[in-house]
Amino acid sequence: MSLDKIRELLTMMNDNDLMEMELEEPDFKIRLKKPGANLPTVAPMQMAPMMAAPAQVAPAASAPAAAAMEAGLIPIPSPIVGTFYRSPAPEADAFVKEGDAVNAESIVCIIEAMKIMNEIKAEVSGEIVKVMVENGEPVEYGQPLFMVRPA
Amino acid sequence: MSLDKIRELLTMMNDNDLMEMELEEPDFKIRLKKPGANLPTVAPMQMAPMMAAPAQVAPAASAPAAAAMEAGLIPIPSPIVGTFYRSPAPEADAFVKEGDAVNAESIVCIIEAMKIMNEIKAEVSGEIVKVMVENGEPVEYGQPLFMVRPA
Amino acid sequence: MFSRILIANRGEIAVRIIRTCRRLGIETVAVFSEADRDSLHVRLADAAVCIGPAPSNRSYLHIPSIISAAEITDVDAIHPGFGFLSENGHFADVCRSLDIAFIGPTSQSMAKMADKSGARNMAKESGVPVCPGSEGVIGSDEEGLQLARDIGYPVIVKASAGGGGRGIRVAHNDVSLRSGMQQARAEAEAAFGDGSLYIEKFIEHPRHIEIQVVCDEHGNMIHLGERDCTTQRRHQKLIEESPSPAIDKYTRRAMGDAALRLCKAAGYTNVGTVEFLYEKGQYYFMEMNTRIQVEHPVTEMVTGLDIVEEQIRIASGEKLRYRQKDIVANGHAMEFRINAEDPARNFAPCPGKINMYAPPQGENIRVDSFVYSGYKIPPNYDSMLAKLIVHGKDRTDTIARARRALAEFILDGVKTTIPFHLTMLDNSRFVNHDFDINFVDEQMKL
Amino acid sequence: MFSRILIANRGEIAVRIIRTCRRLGIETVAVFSEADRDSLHVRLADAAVCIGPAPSNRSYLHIPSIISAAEITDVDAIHPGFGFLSENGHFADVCRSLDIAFIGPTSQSMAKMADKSGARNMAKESGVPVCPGSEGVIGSDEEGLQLARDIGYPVIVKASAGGGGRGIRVAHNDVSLRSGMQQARAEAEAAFGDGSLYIEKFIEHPRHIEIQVVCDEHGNMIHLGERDCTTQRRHQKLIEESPSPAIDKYTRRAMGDAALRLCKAAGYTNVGTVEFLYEKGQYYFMEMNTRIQVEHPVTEMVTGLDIVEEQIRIASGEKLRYRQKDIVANGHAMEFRINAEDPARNFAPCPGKINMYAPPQGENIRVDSFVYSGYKIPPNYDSMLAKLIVHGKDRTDTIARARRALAEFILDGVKTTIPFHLTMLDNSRFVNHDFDINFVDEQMKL
Repeated sequence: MSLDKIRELLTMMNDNDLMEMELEEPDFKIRLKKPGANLPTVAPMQMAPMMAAPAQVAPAASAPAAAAMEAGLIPIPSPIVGTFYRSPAPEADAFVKEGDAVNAESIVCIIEAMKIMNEIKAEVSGEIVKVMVENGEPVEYGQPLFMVRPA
Repeated sequence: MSLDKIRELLTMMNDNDLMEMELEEPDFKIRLKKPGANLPTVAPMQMAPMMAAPAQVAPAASAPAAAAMEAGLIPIPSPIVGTFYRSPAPEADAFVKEGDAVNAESIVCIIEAMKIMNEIKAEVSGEIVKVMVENGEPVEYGQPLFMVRPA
Repeated sequence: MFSRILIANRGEIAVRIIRTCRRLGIETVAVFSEADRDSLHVRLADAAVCIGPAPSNRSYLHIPSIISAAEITDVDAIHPGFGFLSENGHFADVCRSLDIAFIGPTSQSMAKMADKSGARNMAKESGVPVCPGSEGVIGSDEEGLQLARDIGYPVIVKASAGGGGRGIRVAHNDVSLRSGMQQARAEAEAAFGDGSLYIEKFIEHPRHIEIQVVCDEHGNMIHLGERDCTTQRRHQKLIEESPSPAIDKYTRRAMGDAALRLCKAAGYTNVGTVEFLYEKGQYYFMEMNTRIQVEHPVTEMVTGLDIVEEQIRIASGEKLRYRQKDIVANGHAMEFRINAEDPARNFAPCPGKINMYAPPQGENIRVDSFVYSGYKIPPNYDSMLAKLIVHGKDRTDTIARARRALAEFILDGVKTTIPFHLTMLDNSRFVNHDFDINFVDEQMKL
Repeated sequence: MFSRILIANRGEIAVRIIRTCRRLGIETVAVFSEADRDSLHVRLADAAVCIGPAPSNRSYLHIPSIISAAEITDVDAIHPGFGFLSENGHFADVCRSLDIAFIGPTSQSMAKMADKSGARNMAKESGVPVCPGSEGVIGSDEEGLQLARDIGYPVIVKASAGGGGRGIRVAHNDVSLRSGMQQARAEAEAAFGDGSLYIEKFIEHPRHIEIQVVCDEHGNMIHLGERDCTTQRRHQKLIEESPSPAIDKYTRRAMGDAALRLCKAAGYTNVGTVEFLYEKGQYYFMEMNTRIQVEHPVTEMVTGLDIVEEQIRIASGEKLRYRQKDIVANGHAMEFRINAEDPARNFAPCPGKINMYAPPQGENIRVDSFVYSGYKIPPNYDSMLAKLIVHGKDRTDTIARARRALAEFILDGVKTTIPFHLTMLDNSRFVNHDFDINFVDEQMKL
């Protein structure tokens, strides 16, 4: 099927206000689908601007958004709610930095919750590609802390 | 399948206010879907059972349903709200019956509205295939009165 | 009491009338145009009849179709709602000639009120203040000057044949009136070939205050207090409230009495609204609306009465069940009109599809609407989607409750007046009720 | 007053608490499990924090996660809602040790009420009637017979170690009590190895009537009258109303006074509910719920008070702004629980997707809910989707209004209790309030 024909189908979809289109012929098959085909979802929740520091919890929607940054990267999600620290003490070096290799047992950060410092393990082997949270920032459950390219 | 044929299908969808269309032939298969096909549409309105005679106005949804009875048939819709009579007087013969040929000018029935007897013309040439409303029944605007196989 | 009522209307008022009918055990018949097949009043009524295509003049304004629908469904009354045929005396007469009760006043009292100068004279004769001015056109500039001194400046000079703002001048003293009359006359002669002028007192900072009246067919009449509809944009009401923050109890009583005197003079029956302009302790009769109004829930919230129920009972011949002393206003109420309009683009109408509709719920509010998630707003009718009515113990409390309700209102897919209302609730002049009928238009220019 | 409150709950109660906070100008932080990301409380709060996966014990019941969320969002108070951690004294203590106000009573008064026999003794000492019976186990059959004659037949014999309905007998006279004790003892010995028995007065046809109390931290306490929650299915409340159609004003006052005596004895603060069984003019203390209840809006509708606002003000140290004489009940209110349950299949829960949600709107009703068109009901939590609260001038009026509201309720996609409620409103025993706590279960067997 030529790209022109697909373009033509898309124009038809738009012009006719279609949500989905499927076409199957002996030598090809195409399925086109618009967003929202499955109903009004609640808009991604956001921290209201009034929530100044220390309340800048990342919006819940950031998880999927961030995860989309590069194909093949996987997040290390926060297993608990708390405050994120990159190093064991204010003066100390960060547990990990971008480019470091980690394995499942590597400690990558500390999350403080109820005055307790919880060491967080990578639970995955690979290379730290990006640190997603600033030192000292609050994190919620499931929020990506690091993006890792798996080994 | 030619794009023209798809275009034709889309026109049919639009004209007939369809939500979804699926067509399968030996050498192709197509599925077209409009937004809101899964959306909560308001349930087809129905005359509540309490509306006894003479209030048995056909449900609004009957139009598309009836139209689907046989491919190629087209309805003669009621141009006004009122009471449907098949003949000019109680004892007289019906204006038309199933199997009769009509042309655009043929009078097919009377609809009484505000004590006035309105003669209704076929507005189409062809064969009366089915009478959709019982004599003396109320009809609403747009309700199919007859199904016609166009000449 | 009626057993089946046809509602010759659409939108939220049709739904609202169905609610009261259902509570009273009265069956309902909805009518709808092809554009409204998916509208909520169609689904909620006991029966529904398609009466024509989308254009109103072929459906909701088409008397034969509506009457036919009433006949085939065998109803004993028709409720016209507001707009459409609600103030059409001919329609009322047709209904009654077919022995179908029209839930509204007689065509005679409609006609009396539709004739603006006749209504003005009737008001004067009933001792209801009208805006002072010339009786018809002025004979000479000297007559104009004398009149202006009598009624007091400022005055407004208007061309009798006028229109489009031409031939209009405001004058604050003899000098400006003299030149104003000359200019207006010249302008009017040039524009309309008729230089005759009349003069009225110019009310610079009026508030719009209206009295809800309820009159049965046995000569009993009461009023349900006032609504203040000063928050208007280009004469379109946006927020209504009761009680008015501008008047005291003596003025309230005087205005109520005046409204009832007018109703008595007109032999008025069923419910209606007498509209006044109010400024600095003075009120002036403007006109009477001979139907239920959009903003009636404001009065229902504070009085606890159901005005639609009163309409139905009156039309079925019942006597009023309340006397004036039984009517007690409780707290404060405000109504916010949620229109499909874009406040940022000069309130341009925004038909379209509502993706998600989740109106506020919870305590002390009422929402009257007919839309739902996935509803497509037809471009054929007016832009009002919903009314949010909020009840509080006083105006301050009501504003706080309104703020929470509006902030919670989810209506995605089209622009609405919700942001406008939220802005008003944070406007100190609105909050301190320091405004007049020009307020919104002035704010829009800022 | 607090500036920011975290709501340690979900569903309609979380939304409802947000409403009052917003009106009072208090910022809100929602917490949510992964299953609730699309829930309305998440959208309506000023901020929201994901605290864990769907299972409650790892999210809404997980104290460290909730406390951490409170710390990172810097709130000054936590509202626990009902269920989950609302009656967990340890959680209240943890909050307070971190200088976060817990919006509820002290852990001490929670503990006093959680200890059922301790609470019963406290009630007796405070002159609050409890169901008459033996003090602990009976020593002999003769003692049992003497006691039964003292408290009056019928009585119920229960095995001290009992459970599952075994070792239970109802007796209407000496003969049946004698054989009942023997049978129950034998059954209990066989089943539990312990034949000790106790005896209580058997209340055959009780109504469930509860008193809403409001107590500040300065020793001031009032009650807001009663709620009648007799319409239950297997001890699950389905319809609640106020006032109770079963009691007169003297009983109402006596029950209110009794509830406050108990609160005083317990040093109770914040709001709570004292539950009684009522039969033939007699009322018996059952237990106290030390939190806000599902059915609190019924009381709000008739008194005009906002119970959540009272909770917040009390927890922030304010004194009550009302005295007992200021509390006036106005009209009648009923609450209908709209659960995702199939009444036709024994009220089996029906999680699933709500295709269309268009709750009733209009006058005299309130809907508290958290769902919307397209919402997927997670299977992890309870089945309540919405509460419909209806206000009328009396019980008959309320029933008529409830019928219209329920008939208008559109909730497509899952089975709900709406048809059940409509049936009840047409049930002459319900309408004539001729029923007791066994009514629904009896009706279900028909």
